Amino acid sequence: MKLKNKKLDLKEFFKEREEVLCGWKTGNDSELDLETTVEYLKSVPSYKNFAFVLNKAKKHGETLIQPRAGVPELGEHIKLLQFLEKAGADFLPSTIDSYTRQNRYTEAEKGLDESMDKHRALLNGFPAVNHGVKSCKQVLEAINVPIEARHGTPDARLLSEIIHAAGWTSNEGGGISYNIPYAKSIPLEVSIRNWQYCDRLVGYYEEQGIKINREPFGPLTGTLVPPAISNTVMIIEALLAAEQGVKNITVGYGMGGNLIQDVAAVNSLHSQTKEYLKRFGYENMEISTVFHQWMGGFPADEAEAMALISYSSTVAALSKATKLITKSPHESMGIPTMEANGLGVKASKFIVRMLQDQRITRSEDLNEEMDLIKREVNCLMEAVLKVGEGDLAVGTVRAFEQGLLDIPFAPSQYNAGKIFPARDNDGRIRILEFGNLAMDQDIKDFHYNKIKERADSENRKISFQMTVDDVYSVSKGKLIGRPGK
Amino acid sequence: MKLKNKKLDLKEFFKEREEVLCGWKTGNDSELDLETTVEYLKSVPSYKNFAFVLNKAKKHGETLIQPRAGVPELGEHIKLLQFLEKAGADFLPSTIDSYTRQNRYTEAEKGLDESMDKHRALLNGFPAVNHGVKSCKQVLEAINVPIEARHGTPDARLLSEIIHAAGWTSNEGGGISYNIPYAKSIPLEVSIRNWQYCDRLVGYYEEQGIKINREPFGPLTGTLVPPAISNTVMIIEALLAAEQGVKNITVGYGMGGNLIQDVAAVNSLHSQTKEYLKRFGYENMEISTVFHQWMGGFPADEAEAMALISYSSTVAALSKATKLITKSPHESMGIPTMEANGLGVKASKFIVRMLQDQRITRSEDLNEEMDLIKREVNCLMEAVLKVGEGDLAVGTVRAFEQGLLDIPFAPSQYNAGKIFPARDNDGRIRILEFGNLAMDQDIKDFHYNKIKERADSENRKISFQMTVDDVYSVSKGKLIGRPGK
Amino acid sequence: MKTIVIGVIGADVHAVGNKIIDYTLVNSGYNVINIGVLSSQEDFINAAIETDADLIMVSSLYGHGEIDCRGMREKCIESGLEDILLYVGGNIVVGKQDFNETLKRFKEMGFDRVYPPGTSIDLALNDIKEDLGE
Amino acid sequence: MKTIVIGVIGADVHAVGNKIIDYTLVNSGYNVINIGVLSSQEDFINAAIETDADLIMVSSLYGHGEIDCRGMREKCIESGLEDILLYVGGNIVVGKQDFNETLKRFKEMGFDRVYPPGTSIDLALNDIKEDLGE
Ligand code: B12
Ligand code: B12
Repeated sequence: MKLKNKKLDLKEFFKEREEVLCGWKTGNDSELDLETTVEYLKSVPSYKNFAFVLNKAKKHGETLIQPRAGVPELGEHIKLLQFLEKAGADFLPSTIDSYTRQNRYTEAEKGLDESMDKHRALLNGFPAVNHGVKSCKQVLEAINVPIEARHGTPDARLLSEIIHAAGWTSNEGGGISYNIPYAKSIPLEVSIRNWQYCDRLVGYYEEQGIKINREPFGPLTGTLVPPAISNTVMIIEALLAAEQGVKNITVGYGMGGNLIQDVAAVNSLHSQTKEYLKRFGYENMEISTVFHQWMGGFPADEAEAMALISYSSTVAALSKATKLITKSPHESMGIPTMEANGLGVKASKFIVRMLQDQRITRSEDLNEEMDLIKREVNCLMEAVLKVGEGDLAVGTVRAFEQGLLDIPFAPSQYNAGKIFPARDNDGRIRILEFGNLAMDQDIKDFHYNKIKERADSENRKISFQMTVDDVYSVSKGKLIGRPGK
Repeated sequence: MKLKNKKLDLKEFFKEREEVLCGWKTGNDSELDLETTVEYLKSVPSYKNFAFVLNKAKKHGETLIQPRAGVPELGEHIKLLQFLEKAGADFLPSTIDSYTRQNRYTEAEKGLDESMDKHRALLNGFPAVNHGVKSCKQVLEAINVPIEARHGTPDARLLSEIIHAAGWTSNEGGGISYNIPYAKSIPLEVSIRNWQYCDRLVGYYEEQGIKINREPFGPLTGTLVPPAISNTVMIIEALLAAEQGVKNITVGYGMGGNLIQDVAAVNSLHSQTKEYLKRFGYENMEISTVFHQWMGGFPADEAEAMALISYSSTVAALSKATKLITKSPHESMGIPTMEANGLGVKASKFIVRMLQDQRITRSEDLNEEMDLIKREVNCLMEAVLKVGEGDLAVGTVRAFEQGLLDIPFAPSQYNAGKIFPARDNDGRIRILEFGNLAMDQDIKDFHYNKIKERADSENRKISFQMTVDDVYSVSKGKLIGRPGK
Repeated sequence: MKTIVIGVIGADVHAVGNKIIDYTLVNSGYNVINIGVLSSQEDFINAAIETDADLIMVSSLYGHGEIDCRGMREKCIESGLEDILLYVGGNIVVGKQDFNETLKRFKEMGFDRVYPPGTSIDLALNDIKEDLGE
Repeated sequence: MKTIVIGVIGADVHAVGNKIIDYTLVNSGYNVINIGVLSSQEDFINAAIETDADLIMVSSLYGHGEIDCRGMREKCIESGLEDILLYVGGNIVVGKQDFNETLKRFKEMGFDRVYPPGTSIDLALNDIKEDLGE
């Protein structure tokens, strides 16, 4: 396979499509005929169209709420989504189970059957491929807001076909963000190529006058990811999607925990994504942002979890993200009950409404943090473009190969895994060990000095132990994993 | 009675004391002999001394947690406080019932007896006077953190005697803040004089080498109080207390709802209190601040209430207040159960710890808001001092008489009740109707323009309806009470 | 024009709701006699007699409502106000209690309408209209 | 030096805990064989045979633990690992379930120790010491 950042030829796309639809029996469904899907998608009312609702929110400076949710059985899944809509969700998800994410449809079928038999969920999500288009349409028709598929699937081609055919107008993921944190041994060129297909499908619909939203997954491993790294991945995936004809993109960010750094990250993510899209000649792009509530280990205490959810919402609202993805007070335990999930939605919605008319005005500190992130992102982007000899897709593969781009704590063997993050004395995420990460020396020095300052104030040497302490700290109720007491 | 801002003569104080102790039978208690009280107070360990623990927290830049709590029956009250200590409270309160607050000890006795009979609280707090010194000591001895009496009592002389004798090392209140929002027909000169007694008692103990904290009640009516008004009351009460020999003072502020205005208010409250104390020659004063979580009407939904509690804590932490007084998810319903109260403590504690190392750096906006508050406070203070012909206590009485100082929504007939607040377009509390409030014209113009801006954007005329809408708004999940949707 | 006496009973000083009720009822076309906070049963009754009122709306926010309201219906009757309507609302008991129990207790005390926490005055306007027949 | 095989079973990719467990066990003086995420029962068993391990610590975070762990004890026995210790921990079932039930189910499957959510590796170090007799 020769990977290239170039819009897939429509004929080739159609040929590939035939193979894709053979991946599981539900691919044979006549409702997957493109004429039928186009017609159905055109019939989806605008208040159920993700792109449309996002654009409206952005215009009004609102932050809208979306929970995570998915259970195996259809009726239960619908009940769950209806409950969350009532709790105040502006968008609904369907979180897909982990077997489907690995294209293990047989195991998903087994889990689904057993869940139905035992009246107890044995899958961690909704197996949309096994359910097929008809059932997915039933989900859409049972609710009154747009639906997005949320998963973590390196090869989501069949899944994407099915969900869009069912009128779900947003798809989360991307060739990097749904591989490196979600797989061990799938080469990047494979997942990027697969996501070109998913994006091309959206591009195809766009050509038919149908707006579909795409959302690269910003949080990556959810664990101490320095903003510049996730922002770079977001920008790359936005560019790759745009090339395939995607027009409506929501770039994502997972909360780091320091208010100023988080606000700086979301602001620069938005402006740099637009900048790079423009630089590469993509016109008429609609860019919005999504903020993920704390993505690392949660505290076990439910009141504390509610506090963390509320704090995350405060940061999201102050960063003026267009969408906020919520957690529940059960987060550290397991998939939440419907009720617990609803509590997260209600608390989050309350906060974004309380903060609707408030903003954080630019301080010197905020400006400096934004400048830093932008400079870092530029370093990484230049490195990617350079090793790709002009091709972004190739550059991405090579940059990961060489560790020029590197994501902390990722399971993939195609990720160098050499960098280690740690917090500085203000709780901002810095980089303790850069590995081969393509950053200028003065930036490295800045990070080192910041971490040194913290280490000194804690009376210890800089070491991986700091990273370990920081991985645990929030779940223990502190932002910074300081030793002792 | 001739009111004067002058330290009470010790002999007169002792004479008055004899009368005070005759107010209710528990005043006869031998444990109220000053020798005994001094000895007992000296035996209170430093970790149970309010002033000591506050000073330590301030030094470390920490924000400590204190719930509100009080039930009539002794055993139940102790159980409640022990539970809250375990939930993470750094300070404990004993909220006093409303009959005691009005010195209606007979009714309190009835309520207490009936509560014990029916095993159901019929009083809204702990009737400390009826319980007497011995029982209050039992409370202190059952827990491991300092205790404060929290009430709302225009004449708290007997109550103060009893609680301090029992080793409770902080007393909330003040001649203005525990009259205007808490009474209808008690003249200000009476309540100020009574609180001079309470302060003199603390001053007496201070002379014996015993540190006791005093905390003027910042939130006043808890309802859209413009920061400059509550800050002015705090400064006046700090000055009045200092004159009686109080050294350790915590000035308070009730959250308004706009982050920047709230941070500005706490910062300027701290610096202006110190400034005025210095200006009037009070040396070696220890000044800390207390932030009250949202004091107006709460949302009925418990998840929303938890969100509001968490948001309040975020603002408190960012404002670097030394103490944070919490609410519970039952707030809109009634006195919380022990468990609900604990949830508020846990969420609040989680947030202040998450934000411990974070600060909001000064932006132009924050600086301007601080300057505004300071200028407003100076206007009010100058007016008070002027009409008092140099005497602060007299000035306060006259300023309220003439409406130069005026507190919105207060029940007291000694308050003009002419001013009406409303939020501006950012949700900051401004003044819509100034009545006779002693503010410079340019400040009035600024407020008018801010409110006009909002009214215009809402397509309506400036009117009291805006105030009414803003009274309800937070309980309905919005900061600003905008019409329509 | 119908006349309504409003006020806050007992040692209760919660003044905000009282001011809002005043404003709302006046806006709705009633003659409002507001006796304010810290009012005794006698204060309510005297005001009602003096103004020949149709309805007494008792507010109690602070939790002592149960103690404060006992015997009020009897006192009304003694004072010749046999038919006067009695409403009570706010946060009328201590804590979050089962409202059905509370309702029963206050109905037995002779209140015509009893409102749970969170019932704003706007939500009661219909009842008032109905009961005063306008 | 005792040898411990660690890894994350099934289609589970939660890598953070796995890396931390590796770090912690090495720091505590064990020989750690880390087969990483997305590991099958066979992967665990093969690694244990190859390294003559004393203990297999299965992590399952994503909720499918119950399906993924079934039959593992039997497979160990078939492969000649009659006495090997089997631990499982993480978030081993879907959702917040009664842990006693979960414990029973996994004990019946032949796991020697079964940990509830929120048990960090540090809290298990004592058990390991005890079971491995050091
Ligand atoms: C970070 C995270 C992610 C990251 C993971 C990145 C990566 N590749 O590692 C991302 C975002 C990619 C992710 C994805 C998913 N996740 Co996830 N994730 C988390 C989260 C928030 C933190 C996990 C973590 O890293 N904690 C920090 C480490 C240090 O702790 P730990 O993992 O718990 O491990 C420690 C202990 O458990 C213990 N331990 C672990 N194993 C063992 C074994 C033994 C024998 C012993 C003694 C101890 C032990 O020691 C470890 C070190 O101290 C948890 C919830 C939480 N805990 O707050 C959810 C959680 C684990 N995820 C969950 C789910 C469902 C998913 C997804 C399916 C997506 C979804 N539905 O939301 C996908 C799964 C994809 C897949 N195929 O596996 C669920 C599992 C639900 C359940 N069991 O009921 C959780 C609990 C969240 C929830 N409440 O819904 N996730
Ligand atoms: C602001 C406030 C205060 C202010 C009051 C300032 C003032 N002078 O007005 C301050 C800080 C001084 C204060 C003091 C106290 N408070 Co207070 N306070 C509140 C709070 C937060 C809001 C009240 C408010 O103004 N709401 C806005 C107005 C518009 O709404 P409202 O008062 O509910 O009134 C509306 C409706 O109830 C209804 N309504 C009212 N009466 C009636 C009657 C009828 C017939 C009808 C149909 C409708 C109706 O219409 C009104 C307008 O829409 C409430 C809790 C809450 N609601 O969130 C606690 C609350 C009322 N307070 C409470 C208590 C206990 C006290 C104190 C004893 C101190 C303490 N323990 O914390 C003292 C009491 C002192 C005293 N002697 O009365 C408790 C009462 C507990 C209970 N019933 O179980 C509450 C519920 C808080 C709690 N959960 O503990 N408080």
